[in-house]
Amino acid sequence: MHGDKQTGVPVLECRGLERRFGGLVALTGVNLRIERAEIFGLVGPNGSGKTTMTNAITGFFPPQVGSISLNGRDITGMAPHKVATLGVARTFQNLALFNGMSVLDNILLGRHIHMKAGVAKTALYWWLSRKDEMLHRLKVEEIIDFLQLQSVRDELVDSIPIGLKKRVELARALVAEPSFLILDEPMAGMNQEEKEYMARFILDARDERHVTVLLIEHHMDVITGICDRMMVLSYGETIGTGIPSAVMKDERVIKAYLGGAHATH
Amino acid sequence: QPIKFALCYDLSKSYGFVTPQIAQAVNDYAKILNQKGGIEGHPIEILVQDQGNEPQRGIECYEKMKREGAITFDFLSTPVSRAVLPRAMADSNVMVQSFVGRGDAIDGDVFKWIFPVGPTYWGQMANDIHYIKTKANGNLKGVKIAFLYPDYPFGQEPIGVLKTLAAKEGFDLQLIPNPMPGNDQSAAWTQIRRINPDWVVSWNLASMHVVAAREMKRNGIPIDKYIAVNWLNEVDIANIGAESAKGLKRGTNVIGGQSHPLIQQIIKDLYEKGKGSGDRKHLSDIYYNTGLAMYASVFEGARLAIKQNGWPITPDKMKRGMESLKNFDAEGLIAPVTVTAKDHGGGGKTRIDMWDGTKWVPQTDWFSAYDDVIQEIVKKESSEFAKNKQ
Amino acid sequence: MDFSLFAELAINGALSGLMYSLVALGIVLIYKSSSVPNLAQGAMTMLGAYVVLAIANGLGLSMWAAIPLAMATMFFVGMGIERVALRRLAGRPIIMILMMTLGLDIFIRATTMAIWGGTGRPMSIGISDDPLFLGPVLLNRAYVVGALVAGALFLVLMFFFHTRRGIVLRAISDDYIASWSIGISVERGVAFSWAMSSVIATTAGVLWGSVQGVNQGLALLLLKGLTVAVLGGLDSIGGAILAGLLLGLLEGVASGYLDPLVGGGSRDLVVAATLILTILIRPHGLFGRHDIERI
Amino acid sequence: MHSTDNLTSTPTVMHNPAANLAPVLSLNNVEVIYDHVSLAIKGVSIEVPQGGMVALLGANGAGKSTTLKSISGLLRPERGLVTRGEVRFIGHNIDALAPHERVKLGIVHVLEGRRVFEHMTPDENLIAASAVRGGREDMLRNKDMVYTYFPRLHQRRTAQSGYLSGGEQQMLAIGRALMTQPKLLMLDEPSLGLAPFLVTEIFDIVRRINKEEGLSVLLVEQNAIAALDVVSHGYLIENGRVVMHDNAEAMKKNPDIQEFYLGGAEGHNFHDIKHYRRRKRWLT
Amino acid sequence: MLFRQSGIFHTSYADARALFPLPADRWMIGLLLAFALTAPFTMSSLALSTHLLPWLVWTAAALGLNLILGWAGQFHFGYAAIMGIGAYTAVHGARNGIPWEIAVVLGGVMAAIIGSVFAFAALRVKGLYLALSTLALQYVMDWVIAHVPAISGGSQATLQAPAMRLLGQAVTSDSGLYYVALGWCLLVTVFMLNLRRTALGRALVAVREKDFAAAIIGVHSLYYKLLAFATSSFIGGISGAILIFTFYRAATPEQFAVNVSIELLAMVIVGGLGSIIGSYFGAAFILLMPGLMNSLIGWLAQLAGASLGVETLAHIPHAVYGALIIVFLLVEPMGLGKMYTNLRNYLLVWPFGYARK
Ligand SMILES: Nc1ncnc2c1ncn2[C@@H]1O[C@H](COP(=O)(O)OP(=O)(O)OP(=O)(O)O)[C@@H](O)[C@H]1O
Ligand SMILES: Nc1ncnc2c1ncn2[C@@H]1O[C@H](COP(=O)(O)OP(=O)(O)OP(=O)(O)O)[C@@H](O)[C@H]1O
Ligand SMILES: [Mg+2]
Ligand SMILES: [Mg+2]
Repeated sequence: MHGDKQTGVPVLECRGLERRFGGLVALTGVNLRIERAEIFGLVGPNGSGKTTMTNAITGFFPPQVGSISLNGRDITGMAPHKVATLGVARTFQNLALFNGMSVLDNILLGRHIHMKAGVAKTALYWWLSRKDEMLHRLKVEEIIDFLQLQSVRDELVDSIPIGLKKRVELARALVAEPSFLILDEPMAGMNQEEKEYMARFILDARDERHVTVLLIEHHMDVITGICDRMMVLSYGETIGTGIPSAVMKDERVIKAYLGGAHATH
Repeated sequence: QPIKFALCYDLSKSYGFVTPQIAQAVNDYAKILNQKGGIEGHPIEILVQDQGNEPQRGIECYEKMKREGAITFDFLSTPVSRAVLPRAMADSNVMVQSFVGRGDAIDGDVFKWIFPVGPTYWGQMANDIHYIKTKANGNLKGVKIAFLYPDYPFGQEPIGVLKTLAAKEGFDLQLIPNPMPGNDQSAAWTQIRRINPDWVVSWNLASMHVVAAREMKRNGIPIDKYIAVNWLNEVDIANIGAESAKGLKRGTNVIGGQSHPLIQQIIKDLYEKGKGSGDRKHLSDIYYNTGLAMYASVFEGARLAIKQNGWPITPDKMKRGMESLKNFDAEGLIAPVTVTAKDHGGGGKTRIDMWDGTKWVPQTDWFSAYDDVIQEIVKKESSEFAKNKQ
Repeated sequence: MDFSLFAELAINGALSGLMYSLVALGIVLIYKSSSVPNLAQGAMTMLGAYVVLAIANGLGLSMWAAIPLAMATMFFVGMGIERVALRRLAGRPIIMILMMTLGLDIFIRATTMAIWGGTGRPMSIGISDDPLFLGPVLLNRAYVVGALVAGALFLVLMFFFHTRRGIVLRAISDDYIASWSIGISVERGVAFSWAMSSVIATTAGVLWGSVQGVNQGLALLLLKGLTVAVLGGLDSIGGAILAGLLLGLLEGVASGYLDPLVGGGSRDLVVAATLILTILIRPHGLFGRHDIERI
Repeated sequence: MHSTDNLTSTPTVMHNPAANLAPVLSLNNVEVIYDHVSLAIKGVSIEVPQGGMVALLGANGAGKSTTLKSISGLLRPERGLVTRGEVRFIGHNIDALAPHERVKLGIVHVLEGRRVFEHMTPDENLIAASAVRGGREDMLRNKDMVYTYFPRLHQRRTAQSGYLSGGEQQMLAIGRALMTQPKLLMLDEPSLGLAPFLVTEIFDIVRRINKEEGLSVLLVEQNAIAALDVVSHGYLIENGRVVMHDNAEAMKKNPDIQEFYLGGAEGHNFHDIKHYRRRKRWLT
Repeated sequence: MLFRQSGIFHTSYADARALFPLPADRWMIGLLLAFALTAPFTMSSLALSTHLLPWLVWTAAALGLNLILGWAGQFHFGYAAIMGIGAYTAVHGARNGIPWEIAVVLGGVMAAIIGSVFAFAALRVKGLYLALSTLALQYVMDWVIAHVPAISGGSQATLQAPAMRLLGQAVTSDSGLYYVALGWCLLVTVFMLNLRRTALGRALVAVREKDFAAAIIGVHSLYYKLLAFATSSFIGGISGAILIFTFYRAATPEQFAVNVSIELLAMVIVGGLGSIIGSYFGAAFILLMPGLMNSLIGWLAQLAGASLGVETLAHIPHAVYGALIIVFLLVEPMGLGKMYTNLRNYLLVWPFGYARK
């Protein structure tokens, strides 16, 4: 439906990925190609390897076989913090915010790749850091407005409800001004309304900030609703790729993932 | 207008096995003297404080006592003494460390304010070797001597003396270090058994002696080859077992037992009347006598100070008082000492006692050997200290 | 080189190492059942020994009557410690709990000393000191006994942690809240582990007491015990045993051969080296569990 | 701020479909405060009928989990406190009881986010949970029961629980709860992060358990579609207040529920959604 | 309302990020500073040179340890050894004619290098297991000092520190030494305060909280852990050196033994992890409490006329001291710093019971 947005330029390209944990094969023979400014859905039953996929891309658990390239550059097995500097940002399935810090500081951390942290800059704050701390603060405020987080800006992240936490994590990812954004189940545990908010943010991120998005979700309505293309994993293998409306009708997908009951929805 | 003596002791940590008895003895002694009108009519005040064997707190104690007007300072702990020594020297305050601390401190020229009256570890070690020599009827050639020591400064102290003497006398010296806290000596004794020395000189402390005695039994080494440093008391004997300890020897600085008139008087005037400063069973402890001995010379020094230069007593007067001790033996409690401005040790006589299963039996009279050798080493070390101080 | 010397150093070293495992086992037991690294284990060991003596001398009982009584007493002391000091901290960051055990260590040591005084006392449990030769190799009877006890404890604990009660304790160490949610009384579980560990401490206290006499020194067993425990992996019974064996062996041999070269005290160096190497090769000690991080 | 209690204690719909049955659990005006400062729920009143199945819906941070914790007694570890109202279980007031005592009474709480014992095998997880009551043979029997409900767990019973997939962990959490032979099963967002067919599977199993074992179920869910399919009736919590209470069918039909929880009409389009501040129509 | 919050509006992000956003705080800090600067004239020389001075230096050290423990969240059982390395390096340097300032910095650098080397061995490890390598550091350091006379300063293992010369002229007076200690402590404090609001501090906390999450926002956790170790060791090393020059005047092994490491840990934790004011409290507590207890107990015993043996009298303070640590942790596990904050927060909203943030 958003074919017009598809520039045809590949942002991410994975070829024949395989990842094993001990005996268990979490991922095998997976090929993936995501193009600029598209929202790509990744679904599959629990334990099918979705998160493993993202971990392979972001370098936490590099693939044992296969190659990954970002914007034409090979990033296979690159350390996560390096991958991050190349403009990849992600959120985590089981929230990974920095407790004991305020929402503001959490988001400020998102700017890390654009800041220079150092002992000297700390010791001589007034002369070396103050100015750009403030510049980055502006960026952060921008995101805070964008995701409507003003009300909790100074709260400790520990004490805000899960839904907001997920939003803060999205903010932390967006503030880094990534070119490629991975969202691992950003809507888990949200009701319809909150899902709609989140969906809205994702769409805006893409439309206004031209971010390419890889979206992992179990809420099929969202996947069908906002994804341009999607892929289905099962036991670490691809069992379907393409336009959501088409994929959703695929027998194997229904059998492996959706289940009979869901076919009606 | 009392005379104040400061005891900054480690009463709670490493030195807890000896300090309580000493502190108790000093307090008792002071009471006795005060009953007789104190020193030259001035009452004695003993200031005791725990420093937990921490330099930090030792210094704190020193500074506090300094301001309370203490005339002498006593730390009885190698680490703390070392930490405070520079200050005491700088402030020109008298620091007494009889029987403990660095051996070169007897050099009055360098350590003007330090008074290790009585034998130092160096002197004691020299005397032990001399005793062995007499036993080996005058010839140490080929005699095997193992030196077992806890591997920290206190234990390492006499090594220099030993090496010099070994070179001089040609005996075969084996150094057997044992890591602190010294509760596991099996490795050490395994080696000693193989060396099969004629004598084992041990610088152990307190319960380390007990462990050692056990190991000797296990390794079938007769205990009468064991010559302990002076820090071995009746408690340790009891822990070893009075019978098993039979034949064990010890370098001794002060006479043991309660026969000494001063102790008799203390028992009569204080403990009989329930005025003792602590547990009566401590009186049968050699460390109690040690405490009396240490302060016999200090009090005498103070007496002389006032007698010669009159009240009020000052550190300087105290120093000169101490330096005019002559043939002082505290009515036979210690070997007679003569302290001078050059020699703050005053002779360094010790004797060797042996445990016969029920009591300590002197094996020798008070004596000191190799004074020249010791003097040399003292000069060398003290000059090094003087140099380092810049 | 002299093989019998080597053998003797190695064997006695290993045996004494197992004596350290006795302390380590106490630490492991508590950690395995509440994730608390107990820095008071040394103090508890010392206390245990003193309690034995107090009962023996106070009630004029024989050692063999006094030891069980002391264990019983210490059992309740352990419970008391949990009740007073740790219950309020349940679920707090580990480092505070660590500090709490440190406070306990200071407190127990000082109180014991204040009551019984610093002068060492003998503790004879009838282990003869006569030479015991195994071929050319001389064995230390006290250590042999200690090692045997350690072995026995190892078996008991191994079994225990596979019984239902043991599994419950492991569950607690894994996740307090979840344990509560399925009806496990976390408090009681932790209290029990402390009680057990106090009993083990008493055992260690008696054995070490019989070797070195009863005095403040017993509390210093903590550092060795902790080292052994962490080396083996804080939550691994087997690790505590093996690490003790290994460390003791290395120490024995090292101090036998290195000391003359480097002028003594090489033990600590060996320990240090072993620690670093272990960490490099096995970050969680020999058998410690890895923390699972699902990203 | 307590003046609103009377308002909250009179939900929009009064008639209770399960009123005829004696409630196994009832909350009256429960108020919970965390850290002595943050007020989480205010005057919540809920009833779970004997053998009934009730859903608790609500937005994020509405206070659903807090409500469950106030029932299972798990507030304490989070420094939360029931400051007003009372929780009654089969007749008696349980506010004073410790968590494990409540489990003994028959309340079990499946925590949000699974919280399995990661370093133990599923088998050991189940055994640990059996400690609260019954002997060895009970334990074995219950384990069989759990394994029959969740055959998948039986396959993985010797794996390390920490590495089970999300669904398996959820099953383990529920099975673990069943091991305590509860009368009341409380599930906090069991569908969180589960694949669609697993959601239906798990809800089926829960329904079966509810029928066959006859235990009552209190279900906290975001996935209102799935929840309202299985429960007899439901409560809706907003900002720590019960704002709606009705039987499942009626709730499904409610336009607000449809808009905010069920996702309105079929095939509506996320692209058309505009940013809008939500209208708190419940309280007016 | 002492600490008035309402009615204070920050008009720029800079204000909002000021060290002490509240005027009340600024006032208090001003007062404290004034007091600190005038202390030599107002306080007894005993209090100044044996309490205040060591307290300041130990506080600086505690702050350094707090950087590792509180910010980077890594245990450290060998911090005393770190201080020792700094101290011995600096003293040897100064003895060999290197200007005092440079010698001290050298001490810091040496400590930083060695400290990081040992840390590096263990950076893959978390929690207690890392603590092990620091313990190893302590062992090695103790051994070296005990067995290398060249380092320990001769057979007596006492290394005399030459009189310290600041910018050429010798500093010997109590007040002079005090000001040096004060200056250093303030420097470290300001650094730690800035840590709260700069990228470095945030990165460290990030690594502590969730290193994988930190990695994906571009924080190289290994690098930052190492940096934390180096920085904290640097602070520790210099503190050790200054401690010798201003207080001990001679370096001996016991001053940096393992029990000192433990005491430092106690300072930080009793004070409160990551709490700066807490480190001040913690250092004061651990450092001065035994002494105070001694006097107090002794005094009480005299009052009661109880004829307790010197030994018992010596142990009771330690017991009380241990008990106090326990009680503090029970009352406020986050340490003295948190107690202070609670009081402050109470005053913030005083006279109202509680405010919903
Ligand atoms: N660090 C790890 N060590 C061992 N096994 C792992 C690890 N991470 C994942 N696995 C296994 O790999 C498989 C795939 O896990 P993954 O988390 O990618 O599934 P998923 O598709 O994200 O499932 P879910 O939808 O529940 O998040 C699972 O069987 C899991 O147990
Ligand atoms: N431990 C806590 N300390 C302080 N406040 C808390 C704590 N736990 C929850 N809260 C607050 O209580 C309110 C209710 O939280 P609760 O977790 O019950 O919401 P919920 O309905 O379960 O939301 P979710 O759907 O995210 O689980 C929230 O505003 C939350 O911020
Ligand atoms: Mg996943
Ligand atoms: Mg919840």
